Amino acid sequence: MIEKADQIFVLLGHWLVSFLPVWLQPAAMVLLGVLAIIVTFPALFAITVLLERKGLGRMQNRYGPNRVGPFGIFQPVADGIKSLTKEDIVPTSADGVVHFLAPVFLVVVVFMGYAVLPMGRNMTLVSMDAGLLFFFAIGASTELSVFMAGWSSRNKYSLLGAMRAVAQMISYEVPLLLSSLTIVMMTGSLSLGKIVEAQNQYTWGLPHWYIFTPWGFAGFLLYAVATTAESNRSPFDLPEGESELVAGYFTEYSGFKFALFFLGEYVGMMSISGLGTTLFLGGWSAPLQILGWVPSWCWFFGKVMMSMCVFIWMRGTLPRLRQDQLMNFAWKFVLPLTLVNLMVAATWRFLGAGWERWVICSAILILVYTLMGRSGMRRGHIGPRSYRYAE
Amino acid sequence: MSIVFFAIAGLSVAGALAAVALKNTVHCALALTVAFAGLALLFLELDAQFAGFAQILVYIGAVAILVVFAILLTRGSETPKDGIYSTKWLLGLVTASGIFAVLAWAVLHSTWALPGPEGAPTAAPAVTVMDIGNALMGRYVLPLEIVALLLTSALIGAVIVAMHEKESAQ
Amino acid sequence: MAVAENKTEKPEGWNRPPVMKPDGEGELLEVAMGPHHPSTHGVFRMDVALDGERVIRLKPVFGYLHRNHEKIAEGINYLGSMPFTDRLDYMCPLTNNWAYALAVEKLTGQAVPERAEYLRVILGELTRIVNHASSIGFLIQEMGASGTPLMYAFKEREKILDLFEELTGARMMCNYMRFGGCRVDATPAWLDAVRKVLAGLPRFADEFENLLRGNEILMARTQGVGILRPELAVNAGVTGPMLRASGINYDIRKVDGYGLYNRFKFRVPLGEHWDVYDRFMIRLLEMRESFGILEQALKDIPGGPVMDSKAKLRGFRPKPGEAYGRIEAPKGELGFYLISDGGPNPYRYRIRPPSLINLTVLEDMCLGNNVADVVLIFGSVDIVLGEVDR
Amino acid sequence: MLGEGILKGLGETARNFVGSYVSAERLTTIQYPEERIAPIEATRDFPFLVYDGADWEAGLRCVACQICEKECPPKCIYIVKSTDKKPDALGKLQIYPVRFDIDISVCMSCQICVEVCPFEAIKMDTQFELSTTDRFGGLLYDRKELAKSNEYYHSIHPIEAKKVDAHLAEEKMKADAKAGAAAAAAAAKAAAAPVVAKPAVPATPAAAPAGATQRAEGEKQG
Repeated sequence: MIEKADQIFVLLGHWLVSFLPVWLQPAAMVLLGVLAIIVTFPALFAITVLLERKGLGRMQNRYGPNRVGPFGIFQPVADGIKSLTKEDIVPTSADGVVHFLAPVFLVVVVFMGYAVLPMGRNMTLVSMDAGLLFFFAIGASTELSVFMAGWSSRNKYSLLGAMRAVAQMISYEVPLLLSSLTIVMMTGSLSLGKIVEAQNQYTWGLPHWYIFTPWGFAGFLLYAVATTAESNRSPFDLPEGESELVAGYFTEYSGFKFALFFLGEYVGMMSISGLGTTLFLGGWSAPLQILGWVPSWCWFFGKVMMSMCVFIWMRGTLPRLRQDQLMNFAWKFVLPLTLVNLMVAATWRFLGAGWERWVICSAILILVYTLMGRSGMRRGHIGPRSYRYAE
Repeated sequence: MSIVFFAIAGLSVAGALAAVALKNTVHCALALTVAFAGLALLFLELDAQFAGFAQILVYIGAVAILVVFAILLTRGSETPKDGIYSTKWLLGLVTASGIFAVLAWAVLHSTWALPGPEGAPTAAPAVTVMDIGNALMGRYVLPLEIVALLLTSALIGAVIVAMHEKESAQ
Repeated sequence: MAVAENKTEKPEGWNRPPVMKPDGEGELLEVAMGPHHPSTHGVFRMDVALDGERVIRLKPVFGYLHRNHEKIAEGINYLGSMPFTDRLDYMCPLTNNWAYALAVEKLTGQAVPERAEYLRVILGELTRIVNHASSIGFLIQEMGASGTPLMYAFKEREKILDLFEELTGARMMCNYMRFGGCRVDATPAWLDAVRKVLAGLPRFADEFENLLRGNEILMARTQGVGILRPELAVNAGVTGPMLRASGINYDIRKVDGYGLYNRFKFRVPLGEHWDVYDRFMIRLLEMRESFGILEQALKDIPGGPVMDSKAKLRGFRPKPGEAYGRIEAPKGELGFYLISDGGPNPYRYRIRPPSLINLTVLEDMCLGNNVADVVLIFGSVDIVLGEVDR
Repeated sequence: MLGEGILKGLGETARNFVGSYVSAERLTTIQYPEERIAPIEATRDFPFLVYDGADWEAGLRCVACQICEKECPPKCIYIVKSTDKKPDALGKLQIYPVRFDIDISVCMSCQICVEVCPFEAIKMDTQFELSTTDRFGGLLYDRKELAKSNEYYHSIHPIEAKKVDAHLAEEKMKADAKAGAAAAAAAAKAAAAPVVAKPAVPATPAAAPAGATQRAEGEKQG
């Protein structure tokens, strides 16, 4: 029974394709998987948008949307209908073809990332040897669509937004890759399935997730920073910083094309959270051994949605950085730290089992973090201040 | 298989031609990306996953972006009013045909790694990322290091050039 | 024809693309931020010339909200302008009322009963809290904090606006003060309500500080940005929290001691780094000082009338002469300059709006900064377009 | 330092998030069409004309003195005086407004008309849901639309209305006493010199404006 619940989607898929002739079955299975992804993640996107609007509202001591349906749960539907019925405006001087292609390209590319994510036991669409590389290769292509959108709009805000976005995404791709590299180093594989399998072990009922190691924890934080920047979320949402650039690279988009950008952004966030889950949070494995009976896909989606909540939480709290600070942060702080983390991971490996490696690795990381943070703040003349009063 | 190959090849060639022939420089850069993507697909079609993804990651994710960045920063994105063809097209033609000749010669005279056209490609050994890593760190470690050194020096050089400009600006 | 004239009046090199860099190499990117830009607090335009994202030139363009207030005021009698003053700085109508009432009282030599003065102080300080809280909220909003601090500020503002409505009948367009006192008296229940709201305010300020004060991103964004040197601030006539953030101890509440400010104990926080962070912090600290003033005022408020028995509502004709009434409005020195020719209307009516005058240093603060900082610096000036354009 | 402030901020938003579910004080939103705030005594929106008695036209307190028209800062009041006189609610002969229009799209709810009115005839309404599809004609209220009963006034501003009523009653008593005195004087005069009995009638309306200015003074101080 438990086994069945765990594999319900796989079994369902097999049952469905069993109606087809044998030679069609593999292709049909893949198509079915694609279909499932294309249906599931926009649905999750709708839920996330609702969660974001309600959650932000609650953080700001207001209700959030609560008019469409009970507790406002049909708000995403209303939003969807609105964006579908809105006029699609293309600026006269815009480059029509590129303007049209940009959102389409973004959404296609973003969905491709899901192909390699293991969303549950035996629930990977394509088990690829170089799955991680595929994911990053696909992720890198989104920059192109951002550029296309910004450039083709022929709007200064759009162009500035696109330039910012592309610069930011390129800069943060390096720490993103390097922080994931620690995992590859420890697992010895680029295959996401194998990475999850390596974490799906338990000692005293506790999982072997990589986040529960010093280097894994540091790597996770760095990865989180890099993903936030990569998906243009607050506090790194400069490309669409509405107070400066109106809406950044999609200023000149309206109607459904705008909705596609919106979808692309959120689906991209989810896919990159899914990767983070896979790499650091044990993918579909249960957080405690005794919870192993819960279907694996529940854990995966639960963890992804949790990371989305953290994204929302950060958005509700933090102001955004400035472009040069963002770059400095990437190249002078995050990148060196990822390199140090890489070395720490290597040290961990060579120190062998024992408590010493915990102490040494944590000490190195904390020391480096403190030193770099302090010096960075001193260099920028940043720090808390006290004030004098005139009587 | 051949249909797939021709489709991909057609895509790449079309992209490359467009990159040369289009008027708007940004369009050219985007067409170049299509050509890159075609190449990546060719690699993938040959079961060279690593090379294919690396092609996408590096060429589409970085090089293409670099190209568009350069175009934007140098105001090249404006469509030229007069023709796009250089007056020295003859020289270009000669160079291009020379390069083509060399490449053709190299391709024709190299030995086939795979069985001949009549043999099925299933005989190709599955090259994993691990194998590539081992090869790079073992047999090809010297070339790798030389390339790394070259890139590092290029990076430092770029930084120095940028810094110099900044100092003179102040 | 007027359009043609305007065209010839455009400054040299302006509005004529492409604008070249000062060294002649390459050209600048011109961006018109506003009047429909999300962060211009209404209809305001900044013509910004950018080198990359660095500001080379910035020209504030305002007047989109010009309502001819000063000229209208010269055409109607003294009382008739009072409701219009609400609409100057619509975030703090009561201080506008106060400044105008003060000017007319000076012109006519009208005395104000003590209770009315206390009420004015209470309302003025409540207004200051409202203004400072929301201006900080707007500032952080412009930094992209998706409105959380703004919402917290607005939650408190709502409570204070409820108090205003209970007393004056309107939340924003209060039209409460009269020449020689206040329109209606505050009931003891109202004063209790103020005490209750005041009791909750320090907690709000704590929350606000928790959320913002130590935030590294905020510090990185605001420290060392938009420096306004004290000399420039003085020369440009900048007043209010802006001036005090530039380290100059000038608070009209202390200098003039108008109202009954001499009776209250409060301190004036001063900035030492002259940047956006200082302006933000000065506002936060001034808010806390206001709590103290309110406490004292609520404790000591005497009984008695709120209108002077000799005060006239309408139909009075001040002797020929002039008067300048100024107060420390939340945004700076708000002054009303009146000339009377003995008629029922002012002969000349002129406002010294702190928003406009503080705005004059915008370009000096912005030059060389990133375009993202322009928004921030602009937010730290804390303007309301109703007052800038009048 | 080093992210501590960010964590503190995150803690603050988390506290507000949870707090908005558990404490009503944090979630102060009033969901307008369904929920409404309790009426506030001092609230003012747009002016209306008070009438006494049952018939609005006969009971209007307004005597078309046009002070409000003159004082209105945005000049949104338009009054046409009657040429004849009609008895008001008290049965006194008064000039009345033939037209009394307020363009509430121009009105800025400043209450100055209320303050300057010597007859307590114009007061502020609390009705604010006045939207109409006809933005010109629909927002130009004539005296019929503006007329509201004194009972209605009591229902929206109970404390203020009570004061006004007391004030009016006092004024009426004074006026009655005066009129009585005048009548007595006139009667005495008439007794003394029966030839000049006529001027007693016009003396009463003349007394009203005099009382009115006094009342205006009282209003200012109160």
